[in-house]
Amino acid sequence: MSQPGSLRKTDVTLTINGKSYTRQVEPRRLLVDFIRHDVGLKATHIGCEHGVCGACTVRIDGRTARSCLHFAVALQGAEIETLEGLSADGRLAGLQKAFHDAHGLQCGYCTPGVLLTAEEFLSENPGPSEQEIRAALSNNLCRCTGYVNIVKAIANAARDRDKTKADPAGGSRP
Amino acid sequence: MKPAPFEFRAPTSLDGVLEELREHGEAARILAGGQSLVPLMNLRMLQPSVLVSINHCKELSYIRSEEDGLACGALARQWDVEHDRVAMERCPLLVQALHHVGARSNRNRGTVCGSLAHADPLAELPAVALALDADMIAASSAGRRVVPAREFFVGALENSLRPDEMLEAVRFPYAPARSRSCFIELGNRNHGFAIAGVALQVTFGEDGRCSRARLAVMGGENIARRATDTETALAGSVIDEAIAREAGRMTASLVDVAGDFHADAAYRRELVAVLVERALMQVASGAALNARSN
Amino acid sequence: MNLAGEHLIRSPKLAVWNAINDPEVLREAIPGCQELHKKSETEFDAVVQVKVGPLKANFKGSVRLDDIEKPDRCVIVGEGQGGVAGFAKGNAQVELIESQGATLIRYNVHAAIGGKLAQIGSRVVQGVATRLTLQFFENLVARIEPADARERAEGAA
Amino acid sequence: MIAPGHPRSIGKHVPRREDPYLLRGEGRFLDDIAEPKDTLFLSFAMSPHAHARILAIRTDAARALPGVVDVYTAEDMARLVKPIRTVIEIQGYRASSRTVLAQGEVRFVGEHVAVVVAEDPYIAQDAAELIEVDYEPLPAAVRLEEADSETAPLVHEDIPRNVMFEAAFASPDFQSAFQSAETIVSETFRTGRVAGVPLEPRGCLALLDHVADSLLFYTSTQIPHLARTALSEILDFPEPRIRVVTPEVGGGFGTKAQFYTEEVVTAALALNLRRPIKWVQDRREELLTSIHARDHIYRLEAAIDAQGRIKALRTDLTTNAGAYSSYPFGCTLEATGGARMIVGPYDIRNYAFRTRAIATHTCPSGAYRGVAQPSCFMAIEGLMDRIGRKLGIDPATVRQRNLIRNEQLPYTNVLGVRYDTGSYEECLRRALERIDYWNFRKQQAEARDDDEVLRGIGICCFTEVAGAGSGGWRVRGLTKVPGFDSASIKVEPTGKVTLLVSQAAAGQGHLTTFAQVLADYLGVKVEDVFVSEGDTGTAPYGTNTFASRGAVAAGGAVIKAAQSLRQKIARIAAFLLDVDVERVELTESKAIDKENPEKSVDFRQVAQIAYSMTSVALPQGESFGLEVVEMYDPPLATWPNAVHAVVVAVDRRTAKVSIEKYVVVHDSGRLINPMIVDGQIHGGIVQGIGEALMEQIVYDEDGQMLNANLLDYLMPMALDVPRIDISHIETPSIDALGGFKGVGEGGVIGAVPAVTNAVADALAKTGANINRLPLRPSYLLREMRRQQAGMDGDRQ
Repeated sequence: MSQPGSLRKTDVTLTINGKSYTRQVEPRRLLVDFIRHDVGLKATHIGCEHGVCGACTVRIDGRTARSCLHFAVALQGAEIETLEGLSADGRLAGLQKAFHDAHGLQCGYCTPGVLLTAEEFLSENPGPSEQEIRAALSNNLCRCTGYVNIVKAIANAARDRDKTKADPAGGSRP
Repeated sequence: MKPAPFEFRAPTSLDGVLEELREHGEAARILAGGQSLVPLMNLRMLQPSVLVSINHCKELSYIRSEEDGLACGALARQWDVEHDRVAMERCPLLVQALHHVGARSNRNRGTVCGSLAHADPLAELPAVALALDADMIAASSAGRRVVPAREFFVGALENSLRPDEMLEAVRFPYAPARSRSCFIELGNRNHGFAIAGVALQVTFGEDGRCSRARLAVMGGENIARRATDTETALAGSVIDEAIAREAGRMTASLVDVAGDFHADAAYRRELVAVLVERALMQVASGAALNARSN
Repeated sequence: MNLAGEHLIRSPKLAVWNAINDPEVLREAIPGCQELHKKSETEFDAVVQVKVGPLKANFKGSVRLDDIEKPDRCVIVGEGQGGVAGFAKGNAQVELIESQGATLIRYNVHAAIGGKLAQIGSRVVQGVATRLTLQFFENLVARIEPADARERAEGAA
Repeated sequence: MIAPGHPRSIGKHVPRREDPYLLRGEGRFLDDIAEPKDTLFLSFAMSPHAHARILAIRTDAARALPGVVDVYTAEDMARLVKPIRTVIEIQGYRASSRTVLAQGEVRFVGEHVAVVVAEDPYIAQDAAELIEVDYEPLPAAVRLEEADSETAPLVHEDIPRNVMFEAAFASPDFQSAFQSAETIVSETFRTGRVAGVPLEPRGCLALLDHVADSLLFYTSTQIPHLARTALSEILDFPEPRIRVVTPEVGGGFGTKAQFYTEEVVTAALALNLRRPIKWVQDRREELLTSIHARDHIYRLEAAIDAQGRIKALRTDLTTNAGAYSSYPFGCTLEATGGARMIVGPYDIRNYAFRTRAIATHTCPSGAYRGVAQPSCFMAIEGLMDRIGRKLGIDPATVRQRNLIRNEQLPYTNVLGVRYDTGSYEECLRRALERIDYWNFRKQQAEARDDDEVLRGIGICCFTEVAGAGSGGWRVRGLTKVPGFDSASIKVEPTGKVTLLVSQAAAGQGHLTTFAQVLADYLGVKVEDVFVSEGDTGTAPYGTNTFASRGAVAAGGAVIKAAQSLRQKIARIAAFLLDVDVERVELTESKAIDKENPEKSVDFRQVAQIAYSMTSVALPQGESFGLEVVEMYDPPLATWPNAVHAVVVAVDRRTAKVSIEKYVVVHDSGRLINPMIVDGQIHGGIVQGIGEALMEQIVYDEDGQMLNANLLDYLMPMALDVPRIDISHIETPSIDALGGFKGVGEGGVIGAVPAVTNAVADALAKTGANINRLPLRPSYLLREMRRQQAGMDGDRQ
């Protein structure tokens, strides 16, 4: 099976949320562990480590991805974004407010992954149907909410986005 | 689980990749999207000594409409192919199948060639490749060879690539004029691994009769299978309920099904019959594109 | 995994019986068998590598012949530790029936896998166990049946 | 005492305080806690066998791996800790203990045989793979149906026929009532083994405080206080020097209301090596070793009259206990729960049960959300439908004839349990109305026989045992589970209020709901209340969070503490306002003279006096500070009730089930935060839908688990969830302080029976008898085909 061998570590530099981080890690270091333990950004969570649950969802080069299915060493030069980054520059404010108002989260463990899925989906699908929202949520497992209020929150956020697009000057600010 | 140690290579040219394969052979695995490979590495079912990432070989990242088909390079991401203008127009079956592959984040990073090379018995893309007689371009430092899909898929997780070869690209033949296609699968949950699935493309003659049917079925124990007898039986007939039901019954009797705790063999066989019938009725009724799920 | 089946071997029953008990024959018939050493008249130490696409597991264990009723029937029992992948065990009830100078070999195989192989790969590994079992008996037939007998038969079919 | 004008918070949709930091991803779950640089990491070597003797363990290769500090086996751990022993003082229970690492024998696949301590989690797992164990495989008792036979292999030598628990009951004239009835309707129901599968696996972090030589123990748990006491006993370490802190918990569902061997190992090794130790479970381990549930067989017999009323009911329940009696609830919880709760809201006067917990070579079972009630109500509600089919009475009418009448409440059921208030008839009436029941039955009768879609409707009327006090746990022998909960209220010198409760939430929004309760009973503004829980170093002792007890037990404690503290505040305010104390009312963090409300002092001013921080001294005889701790012991239990009604469509040819309508009418007594109550019901329902349609932990006949991953253990995703129509009836409890009844488990309890009955109803026309879970398409089609074959047989 695996020969213990010398665990050579190499310098890996990743750009996360616009900042560059260099750490000495083994090639097998998963991206999710690099983000969480080597850099210290703990919003990205681990639920299964086999690419199913979505708790570890981040963005790689602008698209959602499972950070448990990538090796940090293979992503040098890529743009990684986590909830911390997207939240800090306010891009998710509308969604976060909608989730808060609709009780779209309970324990909060799946929430970072769900927010990134929802942001990607809404930016590509203005005015989605409920069934389309549910299909998009096949990207994430949640065990607490039964998805009911998550779907409602995303639908509300979609409506608010349309409103602000349609009438950026007046109307309700997100 | 955390993966076992390995040495990492990231050549920036195809030749560099092929050189690594020549040197390490079976001890090396190709890392493209990683959506099939890395779960097995994390669960330590798969412990390659050398991982060769092709993500830095820009030359492999293309979706090209060529003369006789749509060519997807080894780095063509599933999501990009699913939304490629030419793919949608000229390879609708491929796009319909891609809607069912994994979840959105898997498709963003997973590659068409990666899923084909992995050859999971319940994966959608091998069924499409078999149905359309796609060509797999196998590359090694010794040169290239074109492997037709029916010779590429050997069994569960088993393809016919040599240890020093990689799947450089796949070419999906375009759908002929007056063709309609449909991909249906059904599982114990509305999203996730299927119990059985059907990839179907039918080309109609001027008279509305079926001039050419291409049908592959997944859900057996090994890998998707082409249902050539059914295709022959369909040729020349007008697809109606009776014909569709008979085609379903015939296909079900051909496919080698196995039972497991998700579904027993009898159910799988009956499901294949129903899905083939419904796929034919869907194609015959013109509502060819099934609902776009994510 | 349970699998039953039979093969017609164009050679006399005793020859088939002797072949089944011959470690050389078994080593060639068992798919992926790397080593097979005689431990006793009816027991052999074995190392078998099972390859399922990219997955490789080396099973160290034993092959044993039980309930021997020479030359009619016996049970071939195999078990092996695959290290962290888990373990595999199986038994094949084998019966030899004389049939116009040839021998019908009838088998009933039960195989079980355990540990991580069962927990993660059960969906795929069931199929693999079936394929390896079929391959074993096909190899066995190919190894026992004299080459010319087979051509004659295929020519005539 | 509280001014009528004080804005009430109980009953309001107050958005949660927990949301902002969780939505920014700043919640600190167990593995998010920044562990010290010198922390060591654990990885366990697990048994691949369901039952085997351990002949030898070779750890030298593992030890030699660079980065590995040590490897421990059972013998090493035996020097550090005692085995975990679950004591249940109930007749018929055979106690068994469990060493933290398997000693001599492994009893289920995944049981830990050794543990590696290393400087990095990756290396720890490398080393775990290098541990070589020689096993002698032994025959295993796996299937519940055979595990209690004479010849079955024994899981524990000293427990004959693997019967870990057995109890029986018969009401006084049960036999005569049973014999005298006109008709007997009987059925066997089989529910499938499932698991809670919280999205965050388990984990813990043990830190040493060298100065005080004490242990700071973070663990993803629902029972911090109970865990602390257990740790102290098993480690033989002074409880005062242990502090258990609950981080954010990523889902609990009962799975984390057990105390596990890995928690003992982590704490013991930290003390032994005097280094911080962290263990984080992965998903495969979580499915293999966190408690399972619902592996039950119910044989019911009902003696009924011509009207379909149950005159006498007999239950024979067999539950799968797994290899060990989990801690603290043990293997009796499901066995006693299923047998006692099954009478539900029905006026059944004659009842008898036999219930057993059988040990098998599988993962230990334990308390998962609903604890046996989803299974026992699937049985009784399945029987109600069969009574209707047998007598040709509509199943809704059968229920109306069996329900306890409103005028019978408070009602003491046949097991001597008191239902103080409820709305059984009203919930059924409204559910039938909202799902348009009678109209559905009409359409169903008119449906053509050859339709491609078979539709059915299913009902579940149930009561949910919640908010159990010390009496409730004692009657079930669970003496290690106290029953009371506590609240500590401190009005700080600046006037803000600190509220500490003996709970540990995993998403239920306690920081919001308990602030709402305190605001109403202390006359303080919600935003002035700061709640904290889950830390045994600050929160007073209590029974913690499970079995839908939070609102009742801790809510009651908050009310009791508020009622006591507001007296003192009123006295000091009366002194400051120079009025009689009867004229003082509290409102919006102020004390006012109700005669002229503009004369007031705010809590800050009262506090400054109480903490002697002003020139004015406390009035004579008044004690310093504004701080109170109260313990509240709820009644034996409170009884929320509800009716779930479901319409399903079953594809006749693929047998795939889709849920078309879902209606819930729910009575949880007085609701603190309806938005959060609905969230609990949504989550429970979807877990119930999973349990009914797709979830199952699968063991083969050798005891190998075949789906320790999320591709093969299927849980519902968003596409599997229908629209859910919830309406509430609030019939306050008269026994529980505050009138709360609890809601945590109602969703799953109602969903399993309602969905199962709907599918059974849809297929009834084909003759299929649907009585086992999960309702996978292959099972449903097989039953339909068997009936078709059966019927063809009859016709020939």
